[in-house]
Amino acid sequence: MIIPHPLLGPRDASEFVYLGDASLIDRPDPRAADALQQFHDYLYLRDNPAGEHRELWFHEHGDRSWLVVTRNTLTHEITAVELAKKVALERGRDR
Amino acid sequence: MRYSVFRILEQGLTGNRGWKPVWREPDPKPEYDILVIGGGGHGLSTAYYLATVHGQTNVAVLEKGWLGSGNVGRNTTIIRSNYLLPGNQPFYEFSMQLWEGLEQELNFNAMISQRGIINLFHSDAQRDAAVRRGNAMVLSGADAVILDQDVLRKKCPFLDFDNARFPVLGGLWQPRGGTARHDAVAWGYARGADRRGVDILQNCEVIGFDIRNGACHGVATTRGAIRAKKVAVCVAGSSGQVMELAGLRLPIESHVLQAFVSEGLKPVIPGVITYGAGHFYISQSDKGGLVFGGDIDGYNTYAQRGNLPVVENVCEGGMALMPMIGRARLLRMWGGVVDMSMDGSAFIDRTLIDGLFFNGGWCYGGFKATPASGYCYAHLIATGASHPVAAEMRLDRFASGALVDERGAGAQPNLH
Amino acid sequence: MTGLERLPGGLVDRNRCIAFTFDGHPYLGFPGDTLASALLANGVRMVGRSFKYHRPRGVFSAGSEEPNALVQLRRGAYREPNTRATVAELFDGLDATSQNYCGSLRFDLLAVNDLLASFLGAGFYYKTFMWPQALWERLYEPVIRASAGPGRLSGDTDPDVYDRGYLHCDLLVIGSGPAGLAAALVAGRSGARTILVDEDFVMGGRLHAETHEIDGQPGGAWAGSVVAELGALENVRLLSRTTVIGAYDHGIYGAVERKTDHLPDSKGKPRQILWRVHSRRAILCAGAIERPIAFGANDRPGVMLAGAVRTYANRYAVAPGKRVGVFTNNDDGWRTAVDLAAKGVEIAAVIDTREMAPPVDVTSVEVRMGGRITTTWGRKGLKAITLATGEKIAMDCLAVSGGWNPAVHLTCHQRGRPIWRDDIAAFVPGTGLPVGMAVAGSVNGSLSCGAALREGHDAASAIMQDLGIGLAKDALPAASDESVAVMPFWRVTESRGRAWVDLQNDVTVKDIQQAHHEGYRSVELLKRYTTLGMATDQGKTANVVALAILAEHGGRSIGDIGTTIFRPPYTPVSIAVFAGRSRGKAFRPTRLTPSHVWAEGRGGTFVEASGWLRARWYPVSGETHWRQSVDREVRLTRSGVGICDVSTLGKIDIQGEDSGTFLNKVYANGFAKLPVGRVRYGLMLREDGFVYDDGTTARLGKTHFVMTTTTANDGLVFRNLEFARQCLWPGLDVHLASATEQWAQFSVAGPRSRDLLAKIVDPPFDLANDAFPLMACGTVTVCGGAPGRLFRISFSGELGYEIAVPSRYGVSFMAALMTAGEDFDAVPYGVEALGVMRLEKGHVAGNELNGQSTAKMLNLERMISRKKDCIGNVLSQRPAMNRQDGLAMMGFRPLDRSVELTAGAHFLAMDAEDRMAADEGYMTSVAHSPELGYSIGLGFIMRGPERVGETVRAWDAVNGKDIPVEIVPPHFVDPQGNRLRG
Amino acid sequence: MADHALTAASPLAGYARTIGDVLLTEVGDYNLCSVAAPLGEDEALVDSFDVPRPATGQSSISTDGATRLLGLQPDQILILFRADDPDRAADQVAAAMKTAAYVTDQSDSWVLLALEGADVCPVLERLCMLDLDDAAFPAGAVSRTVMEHLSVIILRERDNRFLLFNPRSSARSFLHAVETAAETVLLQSNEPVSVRHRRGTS
Repeated sequence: MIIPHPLLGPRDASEFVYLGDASLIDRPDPRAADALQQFHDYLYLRDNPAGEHRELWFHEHGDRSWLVVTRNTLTHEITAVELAKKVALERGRDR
Repeated sequence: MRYSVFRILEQGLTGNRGWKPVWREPDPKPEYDILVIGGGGHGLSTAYYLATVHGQTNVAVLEKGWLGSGNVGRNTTIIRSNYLLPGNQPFYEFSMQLWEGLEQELNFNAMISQRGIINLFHSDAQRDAAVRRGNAMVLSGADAVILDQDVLRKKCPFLDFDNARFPVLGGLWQPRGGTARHDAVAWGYARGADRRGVDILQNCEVIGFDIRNGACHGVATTRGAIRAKKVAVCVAGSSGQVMELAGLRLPIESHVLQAFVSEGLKPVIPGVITYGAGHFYISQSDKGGLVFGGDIDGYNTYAQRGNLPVVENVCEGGMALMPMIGRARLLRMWGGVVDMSMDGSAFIDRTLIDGLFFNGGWCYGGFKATPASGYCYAHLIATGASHPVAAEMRLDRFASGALVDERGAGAQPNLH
Repeated sequence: MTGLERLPGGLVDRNRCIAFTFDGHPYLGFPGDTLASALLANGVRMVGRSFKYHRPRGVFSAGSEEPNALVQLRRGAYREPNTRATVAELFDGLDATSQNYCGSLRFDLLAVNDLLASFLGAGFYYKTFMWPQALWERLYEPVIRASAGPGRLSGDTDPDVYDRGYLHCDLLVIGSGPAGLAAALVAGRSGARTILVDEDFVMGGRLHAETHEIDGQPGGAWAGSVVAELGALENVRLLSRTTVIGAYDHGIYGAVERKTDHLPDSKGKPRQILWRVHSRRAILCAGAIERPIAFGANDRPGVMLAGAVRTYANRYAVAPGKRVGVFTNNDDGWRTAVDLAAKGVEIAAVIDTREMAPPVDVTSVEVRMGGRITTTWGRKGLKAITLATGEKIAMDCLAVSGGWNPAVHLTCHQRGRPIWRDDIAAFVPGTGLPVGMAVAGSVNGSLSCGAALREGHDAASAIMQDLGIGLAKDALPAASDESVAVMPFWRVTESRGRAWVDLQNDVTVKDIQQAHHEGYRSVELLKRYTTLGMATDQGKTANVVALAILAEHGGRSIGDIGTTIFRPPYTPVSIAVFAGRSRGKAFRPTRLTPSHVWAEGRGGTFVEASGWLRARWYPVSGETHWRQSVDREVRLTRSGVGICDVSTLGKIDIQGEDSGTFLNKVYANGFAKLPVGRVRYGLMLREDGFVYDDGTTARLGKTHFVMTTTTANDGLVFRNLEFARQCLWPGLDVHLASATEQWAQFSVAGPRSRDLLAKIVDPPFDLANDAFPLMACGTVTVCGGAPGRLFRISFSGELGYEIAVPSRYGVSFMAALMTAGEDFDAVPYGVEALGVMRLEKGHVAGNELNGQSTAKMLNLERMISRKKDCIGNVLSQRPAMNRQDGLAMMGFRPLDRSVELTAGAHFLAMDAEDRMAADEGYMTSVAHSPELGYSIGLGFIMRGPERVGETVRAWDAVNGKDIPVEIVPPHFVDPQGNRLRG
Repeated sequence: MADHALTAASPLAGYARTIGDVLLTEVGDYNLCSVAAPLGEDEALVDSFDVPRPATGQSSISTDGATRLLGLQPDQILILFRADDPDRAADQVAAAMKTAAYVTDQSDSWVLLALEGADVCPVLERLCMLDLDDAAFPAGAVSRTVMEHLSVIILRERDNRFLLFNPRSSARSFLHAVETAAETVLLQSNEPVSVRHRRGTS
């Protein structure tokens, strides 16, 4: 596969390490009353769609960026790639 | 029609005109006691044991494609019971015991071939782990032998002992491990279930569940609605999609596992051999093809095909381990969608919906489990209680923390 | 007849002749021959035996689709089984042997199978060999396996080398027939980065096999001139002898170039190269493959594909027979008669299944329109055929054409499904082509030469426009649109005997009928039950005929049935080429420690550790067993001072205002308040709450920490930290840099370690216990000004330090430490001694941190600060991970002090049965303790802490051991830790 | 402590060899530091050197040619230069910064191998998955990638000169990989290298 890196252009997927569902960015609030349930769902019940999937890839043999790749799991077509840090900030993650 | 050498002689002398169909091709009835969704190995064996062990014959197996078109028709055919954890090993040993004698029971030759499986180790830490595993195997009633390098040199002289990046120190050998003719297993179970009245409905895809006030009353299919008291899902790589129809999320990801076969060759590989320092395992089919594989591609996918890097990675492992296979030609490579669970172990459990059962999460190791999976699933469906050897294969183990994580890789499906 | 008597014309070089052998017999051929053409030229008709019935077989095709002519090339470790003679280039001294027989090729004992054929029909083995059960392993299976094959591996290491590489292009053109050449010409002239690939050793495809004319010159000549022009273009790369094996995601193609297979000896050059071609676009011009017609005994040597017969006559100047017949259902087949007649070969007859007037006027040739061949004659080679009319016609070669199948394989590698076209009675590319792939020529169902040129030209032009590459206007070459009319005809129903469909696997029409009758009706089930199309040719010539027969019986159309799925590789590929150079010692890189050279000089033995080679122990003269060396290293370290290279531990430089906050989040225990100049042991969890890694982290400055990880997890921890930094807490000011390779770090341990370091660390740095106590760290200079980092930490339990200098000083610094240590009998120690001492001290390592351990199991649950959030904190509180009766790490010692414990033993109560239910845990690590003089172990056991003093069995069945052991606390040496504080 | 004075050793002991027309040389005598600016002060890096800050994937070189900035990752740059005192490289960089910055000395973390010659691209074709075509990877381009299982930084200094950075500990494996590729292509090719040295595929 070829991943169109937002900063570096097309790069062979073998430079990357795959993690999974991009919702892993949305780490729950550990202080929530139902934190245990939330963390359970966060870690174990990930999206597994047959179709468009937003997923995390790490450019380990590259610029060390975590990327959010939008890829179709039926065709492997990639329609969007963003820097995960940017996505995380947009989703309100901070410190 | 019972198969035997005499039948073959009789048919041969009469122009092979008298062979009977192995299974019927019935139309769906409006209602069954039990629906098994998924006409793969596990689904067919479930139906078979429902009929033979529990006398449940008002059963239909729903298959969206052709019978056995899932992973049972595209795996690398290995059978073994060399697991580590109490949540797994007794189950797989039970499965191994069912394999032994299965052909006579089914009256169908699945070429079960117990020529042994060797897991090689390459470091002291790996040897310690192999010993721990071997002892767990023996505790479960299985057979296990630790082979040192000298014995291995005699058993497998073709391994690279002297120029290897990761020298072979020894191996964990299970003499009863081996291979089986994967398609024949599906056909044998299908034939056995069919003869006892089970309807096997091919080209019948489930497109919805009839779920009312917390209970499942049937399914909608491409061949019409079918009512049932119990619905048992058993669809491996399609688990996520099918259970989504029932509104359930699973601790499962779908990944592709590639497999490979070489041109036919005279026998050269004694049994099953697994590399401990790379992703490679191999056996040789009765027809002579080297059947081998390695790691999953590692990304979520429903496409039954993989990519080149993994192909290269697998062949690197093969060449590092047994450089004699270099001039053998790779004939065909394919991919199967596997249901990778969050701790690498499977589920045989009821769901939050009454009458809806789930069997899945077999990762890349479902084939060897086929008999026990069907047996235990049938037990759960028929009796409502988990079979003892499958008691830990629960969907709620992630909430309780009672994981069954053979590799200790954590909640990362592509590492299991 | 010798191989040198040829027809006029052809591409063979008659100026030189090549000597080769087949089954030991010497023969002659010409450069430009394949083994198949040379054998035919020498009148060798029988070249192999079929897989199941061991029937005599001859050359059937002239390409990579060959099902019959499989031979073994070369000898010894170079032996190459199952090689298709039709694509094996002839070279001096080529040494080929036939295969798959018992006895000799001509007298094969296993030919008895043919007599038993009626008992060996489709899937017979699924129905027998089951009783008695015991006989399967002992008798049935060995017999079946003995007949496996056909070829045989040498069993020796493949002596050839292989390579891999990457290519990038705007346009990849696959196939160099008329369509491919026209396409490449457009792209090449437009200046596009173009790669033209063909599996053949001569470019031009069937232009060399036919007698077409292009732009007024012979097709072959035209091809030659185009190839010459392309070869002169800077931006075009020509790869002949190269097969595109697979179409992968996003325009990546796998291609295998055979570099030396056509040479007597590869002379150390890569035999083959695997190219990963990254293309923006691709045009598939793979052409088409002819298919046979099924009729009685249609498998005899001499029965060939009509197009192949033309190829041998036109390209190789070989007449496959003296008296050639043609059996066809289409106009194309007639050209075989025309071409051979033109070269003076006698034509026995043209039998056309169509009821119509002859499409071609071949004077003086017998023609049988509406003819059907019911059977053939000739045990080891065709002698005659019989028609349905009963007429018998003598011939030694029959050219059969059932029409042409476009080679759609690559269009289906991403699950594309071909569609059926009635007008040409063949499957053509359908939907789901690989993104960026276009098709042109015969593969697209445009079977005439003119159409192929047109489509190749147009497809390339369109792509050039798409890519915005300047298009050089050039005229479309002119060629004939010869007739290719076909009338589907699959099998001769009048044939009584066996009619072959899959020649190699011996699948006949009857087998297909039986399989269908038994219920194996899906094409996939048919394939799996009969093995149709599963041989080395993957059914390239057989499959469509089988589909037609299946359709006939199921009352379905061929299009509805569809094909089985085409998978890579297009043709079989040696396993070795996929591995390239990653074999033997070069399988994976080797990492060497900064003091490796010193350790080599010292005679150290080395051991693999997560990619590193680490010194294991340093034997001295007189030591005959590794234990002696290790025990000495431990004793001298504990009594004096020992030095060990620990640079392999991961080191991660963590800087930023929020570094402390960040560490609080990634470690279970607190770090934010760690004072500058102090080190703390850190426990790292996975988000699922299990222990992931551990190590010490030092605070060198207000905004500067250095984290150490275990050797194994260096890269993984770095990746996880980046995840935490970029994805979880992007608002933190924290930056990471790996420092693992930057520093050569040494453990200096033992009561005299301080004295040693006093001679190394530059003054005025104060090493005194109160000035630099346990868990202190600082920046120092050593040996007169070199930068260094000093940490007062101890893995051994002794007074100990770790001291680091830039890696370039590694060797020199190790030597300096040893020199400085001479007065104290300093000893270098390896990882074995390191392991023994950590075990004596009860420190956990890899065997305990196996990803299955909780903090509670390691008796470290108190380290998880509940006052703060951290990765893994929440899920570590799940009930099953905190059971009071759960596993806990304890120490173990044998009641009989003389016995050696083993890791991997399971713990059973003294009176318990050997059952899994009785399993109470297992031994993780063991060592012989020189300090205590007996074997000790660490392990996990249920309710450990409450069972100190209890005796259990360390049960190790696979090693034949069952040892009573006492449960003790995990700290065997200096439990109070007085030594390390000293 | 003069009696213990330390001597520096380069990972390949100053290796240099010509294979075909390609010159392989270990580059010694350099320093390499990674620099990151405090969060939000990224701009600070820009004016700290007389070198424009390179975009990720690019490098920039000082007018005197003595300092090269490598844009290897978004929020960090590598500085390739020659320190006045190799033992104090990081201090020198920190001092040069107009604002506070986080500097990590990586001078000893790598082995640097220079490949130079007309046929360097055909050699790299066997090692490197990046498209090294002049247009795709012009002089000044830099990137980390994988070669023979090694994580390697590749910098195109000039048309026919590349600098490869490989982690120091695997220097020998790395050299073996590069040497083998060069020997395979340049000493053992079946046809003239020139035939294969094409814009079209290099």
